[in-house]
Amino acid sequence: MTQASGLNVPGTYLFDGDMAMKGYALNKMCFSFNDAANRQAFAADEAGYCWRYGLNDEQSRVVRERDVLGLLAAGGNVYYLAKFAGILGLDVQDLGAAQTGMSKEAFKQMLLEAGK
Amino acid sequence: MTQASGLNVPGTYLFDGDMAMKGYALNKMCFSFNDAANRQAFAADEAGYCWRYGLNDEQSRVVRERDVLGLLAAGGNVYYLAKFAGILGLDVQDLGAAQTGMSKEAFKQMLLEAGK
Amino acid sequence: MAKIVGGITTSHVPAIGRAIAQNLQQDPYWKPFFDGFPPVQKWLDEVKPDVAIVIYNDHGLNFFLDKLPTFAVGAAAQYHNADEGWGIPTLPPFTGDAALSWQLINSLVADEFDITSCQEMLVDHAFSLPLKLLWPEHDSPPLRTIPVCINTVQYPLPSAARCYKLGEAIARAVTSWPEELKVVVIGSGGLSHQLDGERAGFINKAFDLQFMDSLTAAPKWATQYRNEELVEQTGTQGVELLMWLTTRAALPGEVVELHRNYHIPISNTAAGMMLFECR
Amino acid sequence: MAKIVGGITTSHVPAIGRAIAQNLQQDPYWKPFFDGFPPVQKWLDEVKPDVAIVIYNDHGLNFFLDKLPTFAVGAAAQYHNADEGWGIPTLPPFTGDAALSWQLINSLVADEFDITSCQEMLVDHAFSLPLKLLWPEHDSPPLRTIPVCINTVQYPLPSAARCYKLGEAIARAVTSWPEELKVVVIGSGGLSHQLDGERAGFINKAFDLQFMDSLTAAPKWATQYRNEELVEQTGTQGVELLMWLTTRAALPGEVVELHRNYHIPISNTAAGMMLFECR
Ligand SMILES: [Fe+3]
Ligand SMILES: [Fe+3]
Repeated sequence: MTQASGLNVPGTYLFDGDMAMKGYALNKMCFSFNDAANRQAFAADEAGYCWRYGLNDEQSRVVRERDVLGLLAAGGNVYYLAKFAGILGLDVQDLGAAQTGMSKEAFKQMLLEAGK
Repeated sequence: MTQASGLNVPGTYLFDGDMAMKGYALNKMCFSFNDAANRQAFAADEAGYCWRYGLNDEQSRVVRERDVLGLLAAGGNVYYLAKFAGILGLDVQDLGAAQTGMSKEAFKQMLLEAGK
Repeated sequence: MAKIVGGITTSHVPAIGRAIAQNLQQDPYWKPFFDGFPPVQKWLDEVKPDVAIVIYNDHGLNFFLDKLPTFAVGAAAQYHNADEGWGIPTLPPFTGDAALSWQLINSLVADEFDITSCQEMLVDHAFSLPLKLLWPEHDSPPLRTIPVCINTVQYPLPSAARCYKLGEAIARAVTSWPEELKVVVIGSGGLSHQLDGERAGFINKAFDLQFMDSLTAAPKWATQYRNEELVEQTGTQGVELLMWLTTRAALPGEVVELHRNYHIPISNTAAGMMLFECR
Repeated sequence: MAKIVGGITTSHVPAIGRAIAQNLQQDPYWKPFFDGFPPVQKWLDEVKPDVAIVIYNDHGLNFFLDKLPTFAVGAAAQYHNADEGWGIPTLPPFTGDAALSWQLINSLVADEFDITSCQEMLVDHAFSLPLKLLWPEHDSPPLRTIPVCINTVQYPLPSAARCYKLGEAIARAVTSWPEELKVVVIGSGGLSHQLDGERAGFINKAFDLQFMDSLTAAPKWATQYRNEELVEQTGTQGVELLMWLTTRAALPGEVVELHRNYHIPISNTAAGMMLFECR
């Protein structure tokens, strides 16, 4: 996917101005998860929390479905999404597996291979 | 007065790092006055409000005494102090008169003279 | 391609807002100030710019000392005004131009300006008053706006020379943008005034006039001065003339002065206004 | 005069904090990573620097997209750690050196770096983990610290060339400071890794090793690359190697590599570490 930034690396997206505009509400919500009280409020009422932060339908959907690639495509920034992943109890290898379509074991094996 | 900045103009102070360190609590309090609820809280309990913002004795004193030059010397920044002046109902010519030791009329006359 | 059609520089003080609210434009105290604007309003009415880049300094509304940028650029779809501490009624929101904002930010960072980008930003009287003075009939100005904020709150401020380079880089960013747009640059600040210290009330007419002349005859003239020297010459808040200098530097090509006004005092301030057209 | 005694670069990932908390340093998975540090700890114990300038990238703790600086410099007496969203216990505060912070800010702005100054600043794992790795016996490291934060969250990021110039300017700022101080520069980030997208898990050992070699043999080597090229070579988060490059650029005079470590993987990351001494 080619971006404003001119990057053309498969499976790799840069969070540039276009994405920043698209994802502002979603990222603002994820930024709020730095605060434990906000994490609890989200857990207690996901739909209401998304609504209060003004997420659009697509953003609400990918949040609801824990769709990692969808969250990125909807303008989510990896640094803020990491806080959402924390709520879900997912580590970076879970996320890697989900995005690559691998099993977690296969994903970890791929990382080990990179060291050889 | 010579400052870190190297300025040496009588009656003129630059808000540089030294002043910024000195005045942080005072300026943070004045910044809070952007919010009407905070202005009311200050009016209702000045001493408590200063204490909550961690003002030191000198800063609390110059706030209590509405000592404009003292507020500057205590690290107050003119842009934030302007919000405190607003609470007191003072305009910039009142402040000018207070700092120069002139009457307000004489201060305004001086400004008019500068235009000639 | 986007074109910079001209630049407008003006003083700002909160009292202007009160004078407008009270309809004092014809009051003897205010008339010499407000009379400066009709020719510029007329020019804007003819030129009809699509976007205004407003170069101003925040007075402690959007930025505090916990995160104080040297240069900040707005990148929002809308900018809101807010209570600055005096309880003055807030204004309707200003429409942004996020696409051109990002062009500015991308181009400026590529040119090694270390911008703070702001996808949300409260704008104060220094941003709103020039727009009200230039489009008095409109609650919100009839064009898109982009705030560019320069630190005058806390030293070190960027030097006059650095601000000049910023203006030149803004011109490069705009004129390389493919959209067909007419862009006006507005500089809000100065001229000589000092609010704080025993020298409060200091005004320097001779320097102000020399500075205004320089913007037409030799635009880089003021870059010879360190900020401490500008404070000595123009007062602690007179250094806001950096907004004028940046604005002038953002005007490419042949630049003609079409109009100016200068009056002392409004509030504690020497009030200036200039209109430049790019030919 | 203040002297820069050396530089230390290291990777950071939140999982390191968990490994420390659970005492996994001798665990087979973690041992090759933690084994890199004792020689550096010994060097620090001998050199005993007074101040650490920590060059790192914030991961969405202190800065949000409403006010996102390219370069931010802390100017506080203390820096607090805080919950980054995972509920990990927060650390005791880190002691600052506000006087040297202001020297940095004054000098950098004079050198036309458009710094955002921060008199309050929350510091995240990228700041705290290197200090914990270097001074494992101390709850809070036994020296003063100054955070220098570089934007890697939102493009445009500053270029490698700009970061290199920032490092050189930091060196000028420190070495012109009259106080008798030993300053160590710590760079926290990288090496190759990618957390997001279908290419998640990307690691590039060959490039990492070439980059590490370059810091000793030809420090400016990486400045030839645009950030998009660095992302292609090292992954979306591999671009955090800008912290290493800035750190290396901040080391004046003759620089000797005393130690290095490189191990794949910790978490999703190629973990590197280098120690440079200024002679
Ligand atoms: Fe002003
Ligand atoms: Fe990181």
